[in-house]
Amino acid sequence: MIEFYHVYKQYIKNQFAISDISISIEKGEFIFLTGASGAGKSTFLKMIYKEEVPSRGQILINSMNLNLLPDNKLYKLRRDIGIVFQDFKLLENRTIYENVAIPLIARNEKKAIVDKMVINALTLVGLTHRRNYFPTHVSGGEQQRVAIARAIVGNPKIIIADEPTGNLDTELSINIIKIFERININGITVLIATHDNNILKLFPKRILRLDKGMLVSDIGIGGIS
Amino acid sequence: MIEFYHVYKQYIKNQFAISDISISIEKGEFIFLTGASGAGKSTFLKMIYKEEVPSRGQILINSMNLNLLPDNKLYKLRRDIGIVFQDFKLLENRTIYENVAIPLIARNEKKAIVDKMVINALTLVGLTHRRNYFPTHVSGGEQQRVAIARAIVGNPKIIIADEPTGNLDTELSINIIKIFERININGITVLIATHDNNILKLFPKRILRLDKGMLVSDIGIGGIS
Amino acid sequence: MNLLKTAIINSIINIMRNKVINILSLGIIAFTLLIFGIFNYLSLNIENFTQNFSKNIVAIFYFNEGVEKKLIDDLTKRLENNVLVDSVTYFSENQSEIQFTREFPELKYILNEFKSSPFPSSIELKFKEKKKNTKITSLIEEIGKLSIVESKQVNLDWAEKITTLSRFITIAGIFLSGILIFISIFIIFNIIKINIYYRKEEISILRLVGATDWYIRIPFLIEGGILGFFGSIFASIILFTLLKLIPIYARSVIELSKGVLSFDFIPTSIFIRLIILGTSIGFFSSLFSIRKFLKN
Amino acid sequence: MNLLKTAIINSIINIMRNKVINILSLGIIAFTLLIFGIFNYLSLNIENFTQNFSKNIVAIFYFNEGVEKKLIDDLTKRLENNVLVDSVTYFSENQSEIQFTREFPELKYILNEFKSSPFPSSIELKFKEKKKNTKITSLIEEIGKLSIVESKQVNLDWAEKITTLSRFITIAGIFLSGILIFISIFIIFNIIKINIYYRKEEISILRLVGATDWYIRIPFLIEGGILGFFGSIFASIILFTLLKLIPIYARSVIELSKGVLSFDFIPTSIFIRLIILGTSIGFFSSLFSIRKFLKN
Ligand SMILES: Nc1ncnc2c1ncn2[C@@H]1O[C@H](COP(=O)(O)OP(=O)(O)OP(=O)(O)O)[C@@H](O)[C@H]1O
Ligand SMILES: Nc1ncnc2c1ncn2[C@@H]1O[C@H](COP(=O)(O)OP(=O)(O)OP(=O)(O)O)[C@@H](O)[C@H]1O
Ligand SMILES: [Mg+2]
Ligand SMILES: [Mg+2]
Repeated sequence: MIEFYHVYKQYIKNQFAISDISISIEKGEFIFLTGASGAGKSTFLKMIYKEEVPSRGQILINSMNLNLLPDNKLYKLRRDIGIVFQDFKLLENRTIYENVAIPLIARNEKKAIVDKMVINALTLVGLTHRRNYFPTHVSGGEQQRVAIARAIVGNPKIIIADEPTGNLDTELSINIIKIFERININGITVLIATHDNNILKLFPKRILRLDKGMLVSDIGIGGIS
Repeated sequence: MIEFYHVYKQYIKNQFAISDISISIEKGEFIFLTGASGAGKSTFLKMIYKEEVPSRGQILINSMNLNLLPDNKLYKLRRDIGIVFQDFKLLENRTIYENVAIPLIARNEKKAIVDKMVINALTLVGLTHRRNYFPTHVSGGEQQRVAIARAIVGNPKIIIADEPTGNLDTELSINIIKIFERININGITVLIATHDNNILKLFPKRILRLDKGMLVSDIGIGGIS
Repeated sequence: MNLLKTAIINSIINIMRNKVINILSLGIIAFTLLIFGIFNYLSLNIENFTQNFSKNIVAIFYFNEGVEKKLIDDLTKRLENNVLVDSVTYFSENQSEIQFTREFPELKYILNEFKSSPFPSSIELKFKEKKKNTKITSLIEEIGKLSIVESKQVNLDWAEKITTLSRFITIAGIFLSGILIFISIFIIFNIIKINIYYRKEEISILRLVGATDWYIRIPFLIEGGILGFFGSIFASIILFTLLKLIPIYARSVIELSKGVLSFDFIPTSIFIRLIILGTSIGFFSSLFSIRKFLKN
Repeated sequence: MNLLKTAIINSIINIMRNKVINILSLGIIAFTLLIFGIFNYLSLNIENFTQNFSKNIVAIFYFNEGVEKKLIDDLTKRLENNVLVDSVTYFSENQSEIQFTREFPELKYILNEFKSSPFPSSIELKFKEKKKNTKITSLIEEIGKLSIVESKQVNLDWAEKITTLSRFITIAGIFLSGILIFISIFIIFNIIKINIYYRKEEISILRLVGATDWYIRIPFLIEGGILGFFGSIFASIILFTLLKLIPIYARSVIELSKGVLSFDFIPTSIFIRLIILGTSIGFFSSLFSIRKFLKN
């Protein structure tokens, strides 16, 4: 489903944010991506939904080579991927409800369906009571949960979450990961970048560990780094 | 140094983000503020540097009543407080060096002093090699450390940090808290909002626990909730 | 149709959301178009005004002695059919004499000494209003060259200058209107560019969550169109009000007679032009401005 | 002084940082001022142009029969000292006769029958250029009312219209310049407001880390001033170029003689006005725009 072939990423000459990564992720896998701050986790994820392009190497999503994907077809890729951004990327001038609805509206879904799905997603993250608030009017953790709701609302085939629990307390973090687990059961691939060892311990999954852009370990289900 | 007298905060009618908090924090204390997402931690901190004003009650900082502080004297309060914002609040169009230098330049410090102090702060958070990068060009954890560097650069009397380790791995988180501890030794009051139980366990300090805006526990040094 | 309706409603909601910037844009667009409108109106009206002078031109043609009356009648008839000509008055030799006495009453008695009138016969040509001076001038030249005409007398001294002025204003008008259209487009284009630039984050987020380019583009196009449309409506209202107010003011100050400056002449074409211009500038500015944000 | 220098340098760096929005602002400010400049120039020049007509006015005053030559000489002298008057030519009765024969050659032989000239004596008045027609008109009226003057003959028909036009253009010019100053200020003000609005986050962050209001304000003021200054410099350059180009173009098309339209008349006061206006608008717009962001 997600395949990296000798992928390198240099933002700046001779500094590799990602260095020679080859990896294959199957449909329905649940994967944690870990590593120190600046190890390249976000960069790795960004290349999957083509916010960044590799400096070298190939990435295939569903057997489609991203290097060959034209800009005006990008939306097709992104509709299959639900993304929780590390910095949330919420629209300040739209309510939480509207923020979560965006991926559906962008897909031209009917109003009734949008309504049902948005409320569903907000219920999962426990934020229905905040649906008419604007993002700047809720707490950091609440914003993060809005971002999570938006990522899962459109029934994507892949979910990518970049430190989705950075602003959440342990209890809530576990709940969120459990939501991802539940989604994963339906065959949806889940990829979570996290630095929370607690979570890595509590949820025994495949763990990819990055260090200075290199994939230093790839431990299968049940393994703990 | 920091005194709250029956402080309430309502953003929205009949919804208390902070509810009847009275508390006193002495000079040189090191305090963790904890509680679930949406408990009111950020609101509590924002009222200290008057980004938000209480709906009811009085706040005294250094015996100065914030309600009586006019807008054009606010800067005096804020120069005494170093703040790590939950959402970093870095200026995108300035380099990391420049971002960290702002509090000093706003104080009209000499160039040589600015230079020394900025490099100092960046060294503490391990980011000297990124000093000429723009915030959007570094990782989430690096951004957070820039925010920390900016908070400590001006030798403030109080340091307020809102989830300063949300984007950092455990090792780095511990390092950062250690930096705050070192600063605290010099008599600087430190107030950190965090949901990281790990840290609460590792650093035995006074812990304020909020729940739905209320102060539900205030455990002294050595206590663990 | 229904899709367009919701799109328009959403655009209006969106405009409301970004109130500050959009009200500013609207204001600037309105004023840019207003300036354009004023200029346009002015050049139209001055042109119109200078053409009014045509009715003040009087040309007198003196005929050779003994010219057959029939030839003169033919000429008169031909001239009366000319679109430029308002009236042709024939003065026989005697009538010329009468006129002479009217102009030089002191010399009346001289004429008593003649048996027949010593004056040549003549025609006096007056012109219709709102005719181009250039055309009138060339008609006068043409008649002057006829073999039966001995000499002509025309008060073209001022008329020529007015013609020059009129020509100049027309050319300057075209020139300046060109510049102003360009400037209007430039300003509005850039206002909308700022507007979009200001929302580049929104665009990038929309792209990241899987919106198609057209999904992103259409609201901006509609918003651009709406801004342009309402901008031009405001401009039209202000222009109209000004045009109603200026004459009242002007007349009270310089006692303009209605006849001289026909300020009541407010061509609706200006407003139509403004609205079409405004709306399409808004629309196309959005179309072009948004392009660069739809890369990657 | 040194502080100001660093402040200006920092402002320029800042302008460079927000290139897109600032270049747009600069462009819009420049063009707004350009339009203002064009209008200002136009009203100055048209006024100037209409005043040129004064030298084409000719007034002839016929005296009563037997008026003492001394009285006429007195009048002539008085008129010669008048600032409006270019020349006064006296025609004795005989000279009037000569003129008559020149105008009506067919009638020359009539005059042979008289012993003394049957014509009244007269003076012909010509006027200097660039004089106000209103003043000339009232001078003519005044002379016409003198008891020694029997009648007058003036080619004021066109002149009066030109006067009306000139008066109208002056008033319209004041009116429109007023509107345009207002519009320029409005546009520039709002551009800078957008500019500041666009950076409201920066302002709020600066306040949160302890910057004083003046620390925040000063760069914006200087930036506003710089934008206004360079905007007006650009506007001046473009205006100057236009004013150099238009006459060349205009002359080639409508064969304007230099004398008629003195387009070479480019008053430097326009540029000075533009630069002062631009800089101060930039400065004060910033001052007022930033206020609302310095609350809390
Ligand atoms: N500007 C605002 N307008 C309305 N409600 C607000 C505003 N800011 C915060 N709130 C609400 O007040 C409550 C407390 O918010 P606060 O940001 O203080 O929580 P927090 O403890 O910092 O949470 P987190 O750990 O998620 O950052 C939340 O329920 C939030 O939705
Ligand atoms: N746009 C960019 N330009 C230049 N360098 C960049 C850019 N984005 C990231 N980097 C650098 O690339 C490296 C990897 O960044 P990345 O964001 O992938 O790290 P990360 O593993 O997500 O870290 P964190 O846990 O702190 O979010 C970092 O050293 C960062 O400074
Ligand atoms: Mg990251
Ligand atoms: Mg918070």
